[in-house]
Amino acid sequence: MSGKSLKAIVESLIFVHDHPLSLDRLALILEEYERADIRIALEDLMEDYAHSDRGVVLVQVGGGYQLRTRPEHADYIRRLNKTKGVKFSQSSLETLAIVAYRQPVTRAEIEYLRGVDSGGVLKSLLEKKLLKILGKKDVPGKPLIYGTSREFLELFDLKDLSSLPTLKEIQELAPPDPFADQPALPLAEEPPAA
Amino acid sequence: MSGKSLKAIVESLIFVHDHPLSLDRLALILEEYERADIRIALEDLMEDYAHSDRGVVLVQVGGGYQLRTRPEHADYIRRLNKTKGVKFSQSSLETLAIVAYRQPVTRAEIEYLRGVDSGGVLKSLLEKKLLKILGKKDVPGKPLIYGTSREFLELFDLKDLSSLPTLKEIQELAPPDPFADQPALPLAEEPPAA
Amino acid sequence: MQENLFHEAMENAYLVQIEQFEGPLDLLLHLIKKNEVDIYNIPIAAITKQYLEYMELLKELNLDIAGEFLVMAATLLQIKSRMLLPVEREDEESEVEDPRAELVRRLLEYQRYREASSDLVVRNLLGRDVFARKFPSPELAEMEPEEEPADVQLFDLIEAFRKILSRVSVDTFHSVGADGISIADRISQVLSILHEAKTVCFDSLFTEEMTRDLLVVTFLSILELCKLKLIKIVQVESLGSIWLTAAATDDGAEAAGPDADDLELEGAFVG
Repeated sequence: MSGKSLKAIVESLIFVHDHPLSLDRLALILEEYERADIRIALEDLMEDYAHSDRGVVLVQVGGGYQLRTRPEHADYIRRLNKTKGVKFSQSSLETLAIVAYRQPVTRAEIEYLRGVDSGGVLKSLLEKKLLKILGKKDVPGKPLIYGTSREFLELFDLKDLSSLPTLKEIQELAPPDPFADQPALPLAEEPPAA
Repeated sequence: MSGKSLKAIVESLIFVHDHPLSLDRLALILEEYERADIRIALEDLMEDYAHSDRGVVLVQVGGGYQLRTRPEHADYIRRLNKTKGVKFSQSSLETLAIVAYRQPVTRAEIEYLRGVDSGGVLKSLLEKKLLKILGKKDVPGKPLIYGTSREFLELFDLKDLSSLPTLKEIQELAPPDPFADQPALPLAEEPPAA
Repeated sequence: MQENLFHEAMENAYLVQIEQFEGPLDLLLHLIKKNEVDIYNIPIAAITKQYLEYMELLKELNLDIAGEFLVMAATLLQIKSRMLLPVEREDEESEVEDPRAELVRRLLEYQRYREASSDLVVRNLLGRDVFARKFPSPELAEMEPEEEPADVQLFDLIEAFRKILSRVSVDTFHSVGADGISIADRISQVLSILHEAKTVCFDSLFTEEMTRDLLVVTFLSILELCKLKLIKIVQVESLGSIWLTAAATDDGAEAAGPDADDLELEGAFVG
């Protein structure tokens, strides 16, 4: 319960590290402990994990120790990945931002602003239903014009497009400070209680 | 030993996810299981972790469940990560506290309470994702309204907003001081018991 | 004794940064605590004096005094003078509020959030006191990720847009560029050219001596005019010259000028 046992310390280190942790490295970090004791703690820990029916196992891999999920859980973990909501790529975010703020907008305008071909990312945003085609522009070539969808509003929890914060509103938060480079000046503190 | 128990599955999912995992999300992923059973598995797991002397604990934070190291091991982990961890300025902390307790709140309200311009600190907290824009307030001028994010809860080890420590009550009326050279303040909203 | 508080301090050469005080409320709380006075019964004359001394010190050090500090100084002086007025006793029913009441409420409220913020900072902070696995597990990395929108905040969207604009050109969306011309100005210039010439070659609107900013402004003006359907763009043959013509004016569309909504939208990007 104390959690201050060497075994617990070793476990927490292995837990937070994103690579297998070697005995050498552990001995280096835990300088106040004997290497032999750390080795024993590791063996105990291996034993504990092997004899539990837990979802996580301690494995020796790549010259170190690493906690991993049980292989037989792979299917469930894959599902987590599917619903994970991977972060928006920068290109999706840029395109979404341009359409949100400049709609109705054509692909040419988006590409002018982004400076790169945006056909693929537009298609993918259309498939995700975050954008929609508003119609065709009445100019030669009749390019499609894009706008944001209801799903877009839902994603950002917006009542309507007018509640989209403007760039101006954000810039107003912190206007460039002409005195930003001014160094802090030494100032006297209160005198010690006399 | 089979590791195929619901408890073990839930544990492996929580382990592998890089954010707190909510019961809702678990129920969605583990569609073949009853939500009630998942809840029981979670409770069992909480119990197991609480009664072990392991280096990792299961906590409820940011609306979900997450495995975290024990605070008493922080020193060792900092040696591994070579980080000193987050440090906040007084202005960030004040602003976070005000937004946390008063949300949804506008910049003007924050500035009235703090007595100083808070645009810069608001912007920096938005950039750190500790605050989020909730929308615009339905009053003239349509000011932006702010709230705390899930990251805020995660950072400050809060299960949800309702687990914020209770704000201290302001003592409404001072006892009259007979020796005061000035009349005591009639500050009370309600008259003192006569 | 209190008078020379800060000057004494200077002599003692205790160095501290000006950031010590977050604002006037912070300074006032500090003075109240230092003088060990009752916050509900602030000796306003003494506290005001010390507050002003601090302002004086800032001035001597040639520091910029934030406007908020000056506003508070004025408030304190006003309260002080109101405190000197005789309290009218004849009307017992309508109690006159103490001139300090509003200030005390603000100080108490501020103090409350100060305390709340110190409660926050002593919690088990993630990344300082407790640690989680904040990295993609190898188990997950080995699997195909499937992109689904979820983890994005409004602020990300605005930031993305801001970055695009800064990349395109700092001045493009500024109302005044290097040539001192805004999109709105350029729109009317292009329109008047079209009025006279009826049809102009696209290239003729972009000349060599124009700055990059003006080129961009011109281009955006043309886009805007298309959007407003005030001009038509015609390309007779593939890769041939592009021609601009004024849109049909019979219905008075031209007279209506740029749509107010669109201009407002534009305004949103102008810094």
